[in-house]
Amino acid sequence: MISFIASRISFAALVLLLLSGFVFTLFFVAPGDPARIVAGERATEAQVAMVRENLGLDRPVIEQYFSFLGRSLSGDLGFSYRNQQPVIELIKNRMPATISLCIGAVIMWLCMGIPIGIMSARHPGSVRDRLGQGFVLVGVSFPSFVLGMAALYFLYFLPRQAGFTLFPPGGYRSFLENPLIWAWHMALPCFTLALLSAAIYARLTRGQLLEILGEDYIRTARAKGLSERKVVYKHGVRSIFPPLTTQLGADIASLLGGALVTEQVFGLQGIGSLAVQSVQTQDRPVIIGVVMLAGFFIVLANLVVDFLYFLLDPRIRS
Amino acid sequence: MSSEIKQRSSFELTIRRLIADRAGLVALAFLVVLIVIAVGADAIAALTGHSSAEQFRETGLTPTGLPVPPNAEFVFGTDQLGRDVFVRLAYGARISLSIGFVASLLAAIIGITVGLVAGYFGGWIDAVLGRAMDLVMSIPVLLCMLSLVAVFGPSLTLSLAVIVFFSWTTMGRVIRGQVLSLKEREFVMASRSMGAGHLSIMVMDILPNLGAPIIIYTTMMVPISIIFEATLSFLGLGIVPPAPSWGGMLAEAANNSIYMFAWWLVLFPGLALLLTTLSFNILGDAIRDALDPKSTVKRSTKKKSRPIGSES
Amino acid sequence: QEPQTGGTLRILGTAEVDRFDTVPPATADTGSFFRATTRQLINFAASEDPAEQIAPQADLAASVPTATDDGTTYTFTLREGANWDAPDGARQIVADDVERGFMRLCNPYIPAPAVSYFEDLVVGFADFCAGFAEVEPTVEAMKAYIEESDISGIETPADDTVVFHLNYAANDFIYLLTLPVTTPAPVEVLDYLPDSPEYRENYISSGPYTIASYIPDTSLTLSRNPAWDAESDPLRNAYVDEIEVIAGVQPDAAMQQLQSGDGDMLYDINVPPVTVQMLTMQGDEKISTLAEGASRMIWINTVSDNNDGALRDPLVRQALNYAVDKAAVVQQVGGPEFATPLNGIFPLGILGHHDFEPYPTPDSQGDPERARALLAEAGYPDGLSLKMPFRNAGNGAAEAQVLQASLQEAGFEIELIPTPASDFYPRLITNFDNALNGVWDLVPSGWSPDWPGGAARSIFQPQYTYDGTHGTFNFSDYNNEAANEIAERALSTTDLGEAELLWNEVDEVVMADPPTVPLISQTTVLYHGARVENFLPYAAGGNGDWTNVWLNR
Amino acid sequence: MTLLSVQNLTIDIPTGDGDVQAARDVNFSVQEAELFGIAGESGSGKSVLSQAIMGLLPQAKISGQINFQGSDLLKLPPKQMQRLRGNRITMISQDPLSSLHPFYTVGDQITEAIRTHRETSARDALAEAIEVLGRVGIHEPGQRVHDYPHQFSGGMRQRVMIAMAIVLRPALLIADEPTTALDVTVQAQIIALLNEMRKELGTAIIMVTHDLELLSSVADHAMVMYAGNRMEIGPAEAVLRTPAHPYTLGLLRSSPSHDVRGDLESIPGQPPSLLVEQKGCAFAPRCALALEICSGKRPPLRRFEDGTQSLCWLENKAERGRVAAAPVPSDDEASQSDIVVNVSDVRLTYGGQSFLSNKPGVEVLKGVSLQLPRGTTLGIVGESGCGKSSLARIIAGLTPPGSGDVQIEGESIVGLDRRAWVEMRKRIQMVFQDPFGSLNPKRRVGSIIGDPFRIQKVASGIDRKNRVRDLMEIVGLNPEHYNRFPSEFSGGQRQRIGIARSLALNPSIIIFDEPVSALDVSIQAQILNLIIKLQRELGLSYLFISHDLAVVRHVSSRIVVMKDGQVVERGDTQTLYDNPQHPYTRELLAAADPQYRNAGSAPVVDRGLIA
Ligand SMILES: Nc1ncnc2c1ncn2[C@@H]1O[C@H](COP(=O)(O)OP(=O)(O)OP(=O)(O)O)[C@@H](O)[C@H]1O
Ligand SMILES: Nc1ncnc2c1ncn2[C@@H]1O[C@H](COP(=O)(O)OP(=O)(O)OP(=O)(O)O)[C@@H](O)[C@H]1O
Ligand SMILES: [Mg+2]
Ligand SMILES: [Mg+2]
Repeated sequence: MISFIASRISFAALVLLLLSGFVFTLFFVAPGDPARIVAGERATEAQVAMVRENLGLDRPVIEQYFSFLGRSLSGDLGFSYRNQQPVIELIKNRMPATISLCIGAVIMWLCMGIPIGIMSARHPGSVRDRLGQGFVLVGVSFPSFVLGMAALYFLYFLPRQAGFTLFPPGGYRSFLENPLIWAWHMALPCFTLALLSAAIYARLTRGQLLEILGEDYIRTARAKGLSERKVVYKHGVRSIFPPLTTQLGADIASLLGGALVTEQVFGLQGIGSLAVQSVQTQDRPVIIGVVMLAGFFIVLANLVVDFLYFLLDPRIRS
Repeated sequence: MSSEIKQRSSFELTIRRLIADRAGLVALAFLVVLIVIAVGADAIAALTGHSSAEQFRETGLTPTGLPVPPNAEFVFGTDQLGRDVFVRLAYGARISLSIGFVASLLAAIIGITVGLVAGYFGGWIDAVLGRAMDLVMSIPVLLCMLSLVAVFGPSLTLSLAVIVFFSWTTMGRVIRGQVLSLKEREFVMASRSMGAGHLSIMVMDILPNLGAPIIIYTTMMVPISIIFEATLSFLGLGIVPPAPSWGGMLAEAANNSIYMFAWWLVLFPGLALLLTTLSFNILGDAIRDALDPKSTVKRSTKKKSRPIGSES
Repeated sequence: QEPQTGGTLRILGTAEVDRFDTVPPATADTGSFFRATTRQLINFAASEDPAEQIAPQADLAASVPTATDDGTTYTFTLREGANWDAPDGARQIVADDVERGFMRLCNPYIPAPAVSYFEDLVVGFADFCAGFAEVEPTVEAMKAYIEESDISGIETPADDTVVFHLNYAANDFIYLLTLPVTTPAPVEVLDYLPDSPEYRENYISSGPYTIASYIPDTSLTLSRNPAWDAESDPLRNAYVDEIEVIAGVQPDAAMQQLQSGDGDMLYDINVPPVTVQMLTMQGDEKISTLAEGASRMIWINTVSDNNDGALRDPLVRQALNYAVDKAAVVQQVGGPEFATPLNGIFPLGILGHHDFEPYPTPDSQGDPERARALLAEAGYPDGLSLKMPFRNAGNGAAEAQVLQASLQEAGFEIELIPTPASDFYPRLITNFDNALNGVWDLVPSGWSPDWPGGAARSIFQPQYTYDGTHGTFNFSDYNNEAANEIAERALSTTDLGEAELLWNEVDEVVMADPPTVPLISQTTVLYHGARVENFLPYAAGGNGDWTNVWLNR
Repeated sequence: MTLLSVQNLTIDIPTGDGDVQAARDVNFSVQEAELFGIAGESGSGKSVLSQAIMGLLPQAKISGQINFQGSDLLKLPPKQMQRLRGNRITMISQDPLSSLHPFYTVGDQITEAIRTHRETSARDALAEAIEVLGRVGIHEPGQRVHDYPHQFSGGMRQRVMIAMAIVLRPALLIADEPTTALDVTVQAQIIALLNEMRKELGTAIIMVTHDLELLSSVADHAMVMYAGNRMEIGPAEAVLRTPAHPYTLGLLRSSPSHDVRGDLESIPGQPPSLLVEQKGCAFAPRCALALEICSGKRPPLRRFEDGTQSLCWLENKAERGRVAAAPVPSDDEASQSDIVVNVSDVRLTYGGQSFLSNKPGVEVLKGVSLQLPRGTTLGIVGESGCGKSSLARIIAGLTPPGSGDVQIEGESIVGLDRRAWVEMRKRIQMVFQDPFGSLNPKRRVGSIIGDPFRIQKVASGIDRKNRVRDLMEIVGLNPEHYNRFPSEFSGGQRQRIGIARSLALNPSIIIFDEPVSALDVSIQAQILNLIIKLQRELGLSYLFISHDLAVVRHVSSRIVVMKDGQVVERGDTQTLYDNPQHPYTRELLAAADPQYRNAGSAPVVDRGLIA
């Protein structure tokens, strides 16, 4: 186990190194000029050159990269070109929204996908099965920005025009301040994001459970005289957790992508919108910081997933 | 004679089961119609007399530049530039479907190759390829896409490349897993004992057994790619206007708040997207059921019986 | 209706207020923020009257002075009671603060682009800046330089008197002084790098509001500045108690919130034409317009060798001017309320604008035949293939496609190249190498003068003059000696009527050899929430004036 | 006293292709404390029958009566049936490896059974679970109760299943092939254990199996099923010593016996599809004694004095007695000096070499030597996991040995280059255990059998096709079926395909790795006959691996006994049987001989069960 964790951590380090190299090269391959953005569109060449020098952008790429690596090892990701805040600070400010969004969405999609999948697997081919699968399929059939905008339009704007408030217009409220308001604000974004993946989980659950319900040990459970409910939930559903966990690990990366769009639509100031903003303003230190952070989280989440898997499947444990 | 009939029975059975699945058949029919529309987009344009990029500033726009709703001239209405939404949808089908097909096909080919090689050879090759897949999966896709487009500018090729780059891993993992168990099967050992080389075993023995996951995952990947392109369009990273894609049309409707007024700009492309995705998913399910008779038996036996769980 | 005080004004934006410091380059939207927290010698009144919107008024200055010495000397008296919200309590703004403000403009850490307007104009400023450029960009070095140097053209004979000496007469100097970059600087700011986090933390306001809290990228809350004295400020009424600027709201979400009353005003969001038309149809009266002198045009690349240098031929450029359907562009942005076809370089609302049509077309809808004929005459009977990058954001794609459609009809094959907004100006267009190498042939572009009203200089100089060093917004180094000569006269005459005629002449001379295809004069459409009363457009902020609205509670 | 009586039970299972008639008009009864055996070929409906009794076939259409302790189980409301299930009637199934939930501890699964039917505290239930685990012979049950199933060996898992089945002292225990998946030695112990439970608790046991030898030694009554029909029923002794029905007789004759070598008398053909309505006797098409009437009319029930009843048109018992088998050619004729396979001191270790893990490898083969003279068969027996397959793979050249040498016809196969190795394939071939797994399901039989030609680039086109057809004829397949897929063949036919493929390149040596263990006795006999015939006609040399002594003995002239990666005994077949030297050989023989398996006299050695 320890060697496993060690290898995972070294892999994480490798991922981060490669990612940072990738992003760094990406922005140096192209002659994009953050200095011009900082100096202003109307600045003269001389002024731009001055800013370029101040930002250290005139130094050789390799040198910049290594000084960046050195600094980031000590936890310093540099300063935003845009508002000169430390990148770490910016990311820290943005974390709560993104974390709330992602965790909320994961919980929601599990709460939608798994029960629907179970229902479908228990009555395969039935009307309920088709309806359930159809519902979740609608979720994957639309790009998330359409879902988000529809949610805002129908659940915020129209009720508001009609004179009552169903959901807030977006924005993030701190959980620590008031968990209820937090939940109220997170409901629509989380739902939008969750709908994307709910289908995958519903189908995965359905397929796996159908398979498992045909296993010998399920017959054993029935032969014991257990109620059907217990057979399905205690013996059947328990067995789909390991594959679901694996899927979860694979979904983290796309989750962040979905969060990016969702944050945009719902005006959540999270990591995703920070990324969009930084790309739009060529705020290189922030982009690199965000990409590396995202990579770090994906690797970390996968580590957690592996660990969960380890806990969930006793066969691996020993 | 009977052997002649039976020769194809496995394939035949699959087709028979496929045809017996009504939902699957409807889905297939819809996709065929869609492909016909996509291929015949020029004909549709000729029929309506509207090309996809032509702007009807007189009849297709109000004097203040608002699009007009569906009417006799424009069956699906016009967009914010006074272009025929119906014609653009047809051309959009062309682009969206090509993106879907090409991206999924490329991703499938890469995924199959990598999965096959990794699973078959195992050892350090598997370790390296497996880590490579992990690495790709650890990359925040959209973020990198954003950066890439910021650097290279949006283009169809770039969108395709990115979609492919980030979606082959799913296929790769599935194939690898399957190959890991397939290569332990005795028929592989049997081939080996007859002196078959690696390539022969991979192509002749293992590949034919991967048909089901390949078809299923490729059909699933098509709508995912189409939607991915839509998201890219929304972020301004999609294909180059005035070429229409469904996602691009939705993104245009979304970006200028025009959807609050011109519902038809969201409804029709949205519907097209929804039906296409649904069709691919249903078709994928149908193919899976047809390829795997076990699941068909299971389903059809249980369909007729009362649910196992009911106790009252 | 009686004004009401109190309440929190909620401003919605996609991006945050980008600058707290007036020195580094800031977006035009930041003008609203500066209006609330800083004061300049001269400023504009918030008003619904287009004429009043662009009339310079005394702000810090007790009155608007007239030039002496043939227009080369301006003497200002500072208003009493105009205070800094200094750490040790309210402190009167003095003449040295005004000079210090100018000194910071050419700091070597992050200089103000607008410094170019003053460098040649103010006596001794160029020398000062040349010296400053040699200084290390550190707080200590810059502070030392500012403290021991002097701009000879800015005299401070008394605490309440500032005298500007100009190298030559400039009849728009008063307008220049409305720019936020001319904001005085208190002595404390020398201890921080411009707009650094420390600067923001120790913000010293001179306007009616000051910063109460700031969460980067998320929200900025302004509260009343205790050091501000209403008596000393003729332009700002400061009815609301607090102003909250919320970032990260997408345009259509923002519009929904405004219509629902969850938001009051917009920060960096343009009201989409469709929405305005919808609102107009619904009889919503919370719509107002503001002419800031913004215009759109197509720039023509006259320096590349593409098509064997076809675009260097004035005939081809004239053909382009005939080809474009300007009415379609107007329609595209929402109709005549939002824009009018433009035929010269000076848009509506700018001193120098006049109605003329050098390349007349029926109803401004373009004349493809005429264009084709000219093209053929120039030796391109089969038309030309041109690359046109466009800014892939907002209305950019729609506009590009409209242009493509009408140019196509006149025989110009247009290849559209979508370019991310972040890349369009900084990387693609302002980089002269790209023009030389023929990366683009045509490019739809826009320009707003740095200040409203008498801003012909701010349109002509950066775009249409070339003095040997490449100007950023003169995309293909256009230069016209005849026009330059007339412009010089227009700037130095003290007679504004004569100036106007001279500018008209400049316009005609330039358009005879057109480096651009002028498209439209734009009007900004403003919208606000239902609670907001006394919504008056403030020209330098491009939006309603935060300091003059009150909330209907 | 009658505990269970099944009357006129008919079971139809609806499927997509139509109704499967899995049981037809079946009658039998089981007394208290009795061991009732059900036998029959695969697919004859044994499992369906036992599941029907348990009420685990909700989707099936069932008619008739299942009377258990006075109530008809088929009419019982589901709730009440649920209460009986696992409590009064319990079940253990064939595969102990997959019948326990992998994610719950053994203790949890047993206590769950207890607490479903009885109000007890978790603690008491656990104590009870520990107690019952001890009773079924799990050592240190107090600790093992917290282990997960995967931490137990197959035999132990089956014991856990039994523990779970008897913990509530059921009146009836249905054991569906409880030992098929287990080693012979372990099998004997499980049977002994079941017998003991029967005596101790008075539980009646229905034992489903296709091992007739086993039944004849342990069962009180036996029932033989075929295609859903009860073909014969009666006292076990009578049914299995003097069968009345030709089918029972056929089954018995197909079993390789301990004292006769040579051709077995197999039942030709294969069982019918259950989807088709049966008109006459289901067995008629395969029956050597079939009369005209057999295929037209459903046979009547015949009763005989010894208590057996048979469903047959024959009025008398079918003939008993064996046809004298043709003797296997004596090995003495083969020159002992012509050794075609010479294995000397082969060792093999799995794992351990990698620098990533410092675990010591598992030494699977610890110095094995053997010789195979030309034209003879060498049998290799040993319990599961002793390294038989590993050895076979090394000899076949598929796995390089850790050390030692293998010579095929005098040529070492160790360290051959790729070309020589491929060339070597022509001399030595292998036939695998699993006829389902060793044929690529996605390829046509013709191309599977033609694979050796393709790979070795020997023949192509029409030539290849003709050769394949010839091969199919040799092994008794219809060459017309050239284009079918493997799934369209029965297990026995598939094994023929495998054999045909191995013959393609005219090898001199064939290694059989448990070629018949997945097949029914009747089919097994067909294949064994084929193997022997081919050897006779083509002069092949065989290495024959099996864990079934009877089978090995039937085909081999010499036998090697393996245990833990070592050869513990070797000798010619007869000598080895008559005078086993090594205690392990004796143990194997004892376990395989039904006489030893009767309760009481079973040599229950707890070897191997408790890890
Ligand atoms: N759930 C089911 N649905 C449809 N057909 C079934 C089902 N279960 C069993 N059958 C069919 O019923 C027949 C009898 O099967 P069963 O499992 O009882 O045979 P068996 O005698 O136990 O064979 P084996 O020795 O292989 O275990 C077979 O043809 C089988 O395919
Ligand atoms: N590829 C492998 N890697 C590691 N261990 C293996 C491998 N193959 C087999 N083993 C182990 O080697 C031992 C011998 O295996 P082998 O398959 O030779 O036994 P066997 O006698 O053929 O058993 P069976 O009767 O079950 O077929 C077993 O303990 C098995 O778990
Ligand atoms: Mg001075
Ligand atoms: Mg069975």
